[in-house]
Amino acid sequence: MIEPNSLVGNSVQFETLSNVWMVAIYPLIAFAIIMFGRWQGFLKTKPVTAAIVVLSTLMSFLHTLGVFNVYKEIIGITPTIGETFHWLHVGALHMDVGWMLDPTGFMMLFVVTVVSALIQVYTYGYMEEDPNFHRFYAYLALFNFSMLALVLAPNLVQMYMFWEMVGVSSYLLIGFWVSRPSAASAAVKAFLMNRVGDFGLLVGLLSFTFLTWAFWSGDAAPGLLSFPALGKASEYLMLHHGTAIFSIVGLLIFLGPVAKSAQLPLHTWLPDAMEGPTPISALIHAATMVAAGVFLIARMYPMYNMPGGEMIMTVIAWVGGLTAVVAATIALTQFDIKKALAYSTMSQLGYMVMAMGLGAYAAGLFHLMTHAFFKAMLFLASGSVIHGCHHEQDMRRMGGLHKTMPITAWVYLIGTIAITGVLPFSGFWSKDEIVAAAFSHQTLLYYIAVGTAGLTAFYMFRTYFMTFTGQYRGHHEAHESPLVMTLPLILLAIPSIGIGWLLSGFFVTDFPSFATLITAPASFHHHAAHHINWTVLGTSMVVVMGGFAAAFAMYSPMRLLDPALFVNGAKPLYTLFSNKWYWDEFYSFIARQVYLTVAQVSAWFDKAVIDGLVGLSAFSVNMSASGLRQLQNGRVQSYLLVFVLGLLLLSAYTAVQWLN
Amino acid sequence: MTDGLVLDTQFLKFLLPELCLTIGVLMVMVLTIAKTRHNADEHGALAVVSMLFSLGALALLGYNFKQFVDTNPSLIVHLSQPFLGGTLANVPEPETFLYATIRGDFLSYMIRGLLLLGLVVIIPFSTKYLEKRTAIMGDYYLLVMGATLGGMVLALANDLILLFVGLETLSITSYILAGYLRRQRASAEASFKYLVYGGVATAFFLFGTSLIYGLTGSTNLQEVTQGLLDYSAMTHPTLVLMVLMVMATVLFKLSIAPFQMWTPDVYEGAPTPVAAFLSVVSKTAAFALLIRMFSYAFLGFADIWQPVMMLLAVVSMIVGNVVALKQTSLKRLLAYSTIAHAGYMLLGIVVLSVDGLSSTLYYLLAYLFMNLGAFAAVLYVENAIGSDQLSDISGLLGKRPGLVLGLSVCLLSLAGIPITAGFFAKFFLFRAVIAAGNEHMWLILFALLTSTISLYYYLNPMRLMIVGEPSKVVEGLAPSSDTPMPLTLATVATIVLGVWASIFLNATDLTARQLLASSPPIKVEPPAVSQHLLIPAPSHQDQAALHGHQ
Amino acid sequence: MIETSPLLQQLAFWILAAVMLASAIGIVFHRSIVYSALFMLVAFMAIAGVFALLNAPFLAAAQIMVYGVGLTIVMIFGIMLTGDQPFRDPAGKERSVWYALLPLAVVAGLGGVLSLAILKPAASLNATNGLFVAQQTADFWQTALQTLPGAQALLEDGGLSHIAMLLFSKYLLAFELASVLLLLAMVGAILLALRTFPEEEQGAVTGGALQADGATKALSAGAGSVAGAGQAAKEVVQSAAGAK
Amino acid sequence: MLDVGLYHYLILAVALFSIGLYGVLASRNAIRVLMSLELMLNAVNINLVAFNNYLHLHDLSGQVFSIFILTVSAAEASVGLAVLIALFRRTHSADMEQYSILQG
Repeated sequence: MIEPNSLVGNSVQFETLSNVWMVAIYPLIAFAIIMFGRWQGFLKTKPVTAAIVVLSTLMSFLHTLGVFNVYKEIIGITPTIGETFHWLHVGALHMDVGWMLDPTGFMMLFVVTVVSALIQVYTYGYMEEDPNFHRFYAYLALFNFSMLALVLAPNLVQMYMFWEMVGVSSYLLIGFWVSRPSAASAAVKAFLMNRVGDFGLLVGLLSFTFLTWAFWSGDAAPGLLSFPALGKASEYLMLHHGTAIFSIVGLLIFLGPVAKSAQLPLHTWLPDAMEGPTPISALIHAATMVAAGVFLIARMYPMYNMPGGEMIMTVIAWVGGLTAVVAATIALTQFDIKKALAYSTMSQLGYMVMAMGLGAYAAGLFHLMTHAFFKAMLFLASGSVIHGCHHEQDMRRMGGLHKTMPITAWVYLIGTIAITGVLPFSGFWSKDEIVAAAFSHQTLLYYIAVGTAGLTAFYMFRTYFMTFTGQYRGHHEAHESPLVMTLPLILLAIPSIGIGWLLSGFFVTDFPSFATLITAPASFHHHAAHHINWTVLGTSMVVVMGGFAAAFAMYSPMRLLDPALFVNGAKPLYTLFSNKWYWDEFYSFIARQVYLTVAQVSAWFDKAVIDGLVGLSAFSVNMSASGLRQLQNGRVQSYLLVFVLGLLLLSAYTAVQWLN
Repeated sequence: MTDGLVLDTQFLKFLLPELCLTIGVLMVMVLTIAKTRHNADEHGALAVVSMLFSLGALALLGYNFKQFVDTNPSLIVHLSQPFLGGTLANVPEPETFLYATIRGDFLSYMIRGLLLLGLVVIIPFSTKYLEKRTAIMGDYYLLVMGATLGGMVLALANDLILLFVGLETLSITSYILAGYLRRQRASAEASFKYLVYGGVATAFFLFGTSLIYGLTGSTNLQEVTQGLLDYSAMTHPTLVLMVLMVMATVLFKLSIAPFQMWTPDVYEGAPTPVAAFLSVVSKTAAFALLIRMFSYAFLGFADIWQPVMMLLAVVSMIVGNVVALKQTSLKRLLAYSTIAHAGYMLLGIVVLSVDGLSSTLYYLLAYLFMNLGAFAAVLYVENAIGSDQLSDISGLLGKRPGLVLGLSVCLLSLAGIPITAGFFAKFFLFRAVIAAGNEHMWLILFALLTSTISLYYYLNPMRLMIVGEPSKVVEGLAPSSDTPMPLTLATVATIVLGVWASIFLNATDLTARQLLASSPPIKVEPPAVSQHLLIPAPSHQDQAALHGHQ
Repeated sequence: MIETSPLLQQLAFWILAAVMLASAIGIVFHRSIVYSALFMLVAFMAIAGVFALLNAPFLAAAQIMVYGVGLTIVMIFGIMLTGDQPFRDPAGKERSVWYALLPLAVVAGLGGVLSLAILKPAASLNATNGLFVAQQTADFWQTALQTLPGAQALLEDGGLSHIAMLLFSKYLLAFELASVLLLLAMVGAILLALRTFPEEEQGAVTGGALQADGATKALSAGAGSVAGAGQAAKEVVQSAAGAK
Repeated sequence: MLDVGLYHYLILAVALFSIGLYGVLASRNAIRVLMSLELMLNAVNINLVAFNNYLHLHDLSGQVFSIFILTVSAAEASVGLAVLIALFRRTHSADMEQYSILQG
């Protein structure tokens, strides 16, 4: 790690670099102002509240930009920089706090700040009527702070803290409409599912720490669980404890991303979390929180992607691949526009995780970036539709909105094309790299990836056709959203179209490509910066076109084919998909049946051994408590008797000790 | 002795905080007499101001500290260790004043600071409590400041007589304070019980002290320590009784089982701020007494008192935590929690190591804020709903969110949940006990076991307040989001102390090192650089191999 | 005083000890609390005598003043204020005999252990009866009077000036703190014992109390007087120091 | 036997201390408890003065200690009685058995 104070440069530059942590502080300040500011009047008005939050995010963005410039100029583009302070320095324990930045971190900062800022602008239009407008903005700022601080964390300990904070603030946001029971239960579900993952993560981190304790102790040792030292620590772990333990620890840590990025089997919270306000769906479920899981995998790369870590990588790749295809199949059958987008998010996250598991570090993160833009845009567009249709979410009661909401329709179309991965749009570049990586590593995953691309094309165009073409099927007159909501959509459309070819290194050669900017730390599988593989490209194009054609045939106004034909023709499959592969039922089965059975068995066991150890110890604690309370009879003379008796017994005790 | 009185007035400078406090006592007294109608706020403000003056004076006393820093630049490095790294080579010899009856070491500064800090927090919430219940306010401040004065003298005494007078000033004023609400039967009863129990304990202390005087012919702690060294190799029952009698009294003040039985009754009957005072300020002073007597004067008799105190520490943890499970009154629950915490804190002292002593001092600091916070919250709850019964606080979250939040943080800290000061206090303490030797593992075992038990009764009130159905009293309450200042202060301090533990640990470490370095019989070994938690540290070659490429 | 004939001294000790223990037992066991108070007076006087025997004339005087006069009177005030029938023990349901036996056993145990501990010969010191080496051989006083300042002071004025000197030099802080303590105790005693303060009048608790308010005031005055006696003792010392 | 020395005084003090302790532990009358408390403190005084006289005549700090104990115990006794009066007003009894509403 290059410490800033070893840099040659003027003090202004140094200041800029070492103040990077301020990026996370601006939203915190905004949060504090709104939450604790006791001012009335001016500050309490809605525009000012919104402006404070948006401004704080903009400040974060500009600060990131400034830092990036300095960084680029004085130390080049790839090294990791950071600064840490001893937080706890007791005995062998060196726990540090501070910040760390590398290209991956910069990428995350840019994505988070840009997307957040636009969503916060959009929120002003969407939430204007809400009585708890201020609280909502405060939560947004809090969430932003947690997310940015998570990105800046220099070690796993600090990252874990903000990981939890992201969880908590997302819980607050999802359950924002507390009066709706479904929102409250969705929030609880999100929280619980994430708890399962976080528990795995915590156990993983703790076992990692204890198994490599010797590595972290000593005077010259690095700060506990700091990222730059993670590779060495992993080698230590592998060397001293073997591959099996290593893999278990790695997979336990991976449970965190599984829950946070909604991968199988801990994914069920994500669709339910669509109960939150739509800007939240856009912020949390497209660009930031779910991306944190992928980001953690990236940060854990020194451990996962090393000799002996193949098992972990394989599991990650397969979890991602399966999530991609399962989510895509479920998305085929959804009628709720937000639910459809939610499953599409899950599917795209599957792509990213799969890419990470395949060793395609840059591809996975590239997809994270492009996806953040176009998926945020799609969600916001769907929010605009919902807003315009008077809080109607069912696509069966929409249609023909192209006429009434032209801007929304156009950006939605752009987003759809981007996500399907049609050539010039951003989704193409990133998805193509992932598919290519699968092609060169795992044939089966390649087929899954390509197949999913086809499914994606089908269900995305299905939503587009159902919503924006044909006849309007709703009751209330739809209307276009105000400028404050459409402007962010238009702004987001720009990177959705352009960021891909800009950073792919294919067309614009004087700008460094994403793959050269973002390189895996201590990479074992060097996934060669590949050139476009025409076979792969051709195949996926054909499949995507197939998906589009099918959607066009079934859902465009022309109605060449009746969807019911397929629904009835493949009844079992359709039922399976529309019931979301019965995951929820599976969990309730576990909760009800398995748990109940286990509970009955253990109840029997408990009864059988109630006179045994467990019962006895509880009983004895209870009895001794009662007994000791009896002694406390309120008479001070008894107390004194105990005093003197105690003294006598203690002298006898000492005498006995002496006799020995 | 017959040369006439020649006093070196140097000691007056050292006693500046005590003088400020005494002047405060007199000023409050004059105010009480002069005003026919008592105004609680004026008295309280005056008391707080004099406390602050006293604290300021204590800070000014940095003069010898500053001198020391000037001559030992390495100290700055040491104090800023959390940010820079570095070690302290040596600690200064403590000074003595006034015919060596006063001892100006870091411990005396630290304990006096703690006492004053505790009182500064207690006085504001006392006012809120008492003005609802009695019309006589001025005398309260008088007494509580007098008690603190006694505690402060206890902390700086280097002489048995001074120690005794300080102890009794603290005790007698505490008896009066416990009965301050004399029109309530419970308060008067608590006071009387405390007085009888405390009187007997004092008699035992004095009997033990008279034996010390008989053996050494001196009342000066240094001479006593030297004198007792001659006897430390002997096995004679008089020595055992001498040590045990003094110990019983000190442990009575600390409410360690089996000398703890007065605690719940007195805490329940006494006015809540007085209970807070007893559990924090009085206990801190008692720790000073314990350290003075056992980590210093009786160090030669460690083989007598060490096993006994270990046993009693464990017994206290068990008794405090187990009986607390059955309590229905919050104040009584806190009283039992106090007993348990005293047990934990005692651990750091019985292992007789720098780390142990230092972590006990840090524990005291953490305990001061978290326990005061808890008591303050209970007091405001009592003020709001007129009861401290667990069944009555149910569902309080909806009506008093600020109070519930503050109380929850303090309870979590008492339970030792991470990022709070309570967690770090326990963590450092257990670490120090383990580091002191493998034979202490059973202590840790019990400590962990009882900590687990304690989770139940700390979390139970939180569960009730947060998810419980509102009780009748709570339902009739008008909602308010007020968070009282003392509670906020204590809560924030609980978090801050946890997060910035390193800074405070350095100060306590210095104190402990000076204390044990100046005690004659046991030479303190420099602490090992790498004390490991569970797994042995790698050798130097390993380290080099591990970090060679960095 | 030091030259008192040993025989007379010994005789005095035994008589004083017998009186003291007998009256102490009287305090604890006599059925009437008033008699107990009188026994207490006797016990305190006997203790004062013991102090005199131990070459502590100032202490003996202070004992008579503070305990013999002050405290006994306060106790009698207390008895008057708290007992409707002071010549009998408070009525109530009978206590089990264990309430007397158990303390007796414990106290006997403690007393026995303490006496045995004190009397147990210490092997490593060449003494016959315990840890404390009694030096009073025949010529002890001769050497003591020449070498030890404490003994010289005793010979001079019964130790008064020496004690005064100690109080105002070495134990100055303890002395001052003790005055603060007495002040606080006086405030506290008045506070606790007074029936009503002017501030409290409107909310005065009615009924029950048997005593006239004047009696309460007398008691608090008495409590003050005990504290005052302590002060008086100090004033004596002060004047002694001044005389020096 | 008749040769009185330090140990006689020490044993006398132990006896007085024990009687006082018994009085505190077993008396039913609260005032008697306070009186017994004073006996215990007086026993300590005898100890201190005896030690001073027989062993440590280099100064009179034992006697000074006794003076302080005397002062403090007087204060304690007067406070004790005052508390007792306050308590008596509420309970109308000087019976130790009555003072046990705080328990458990």
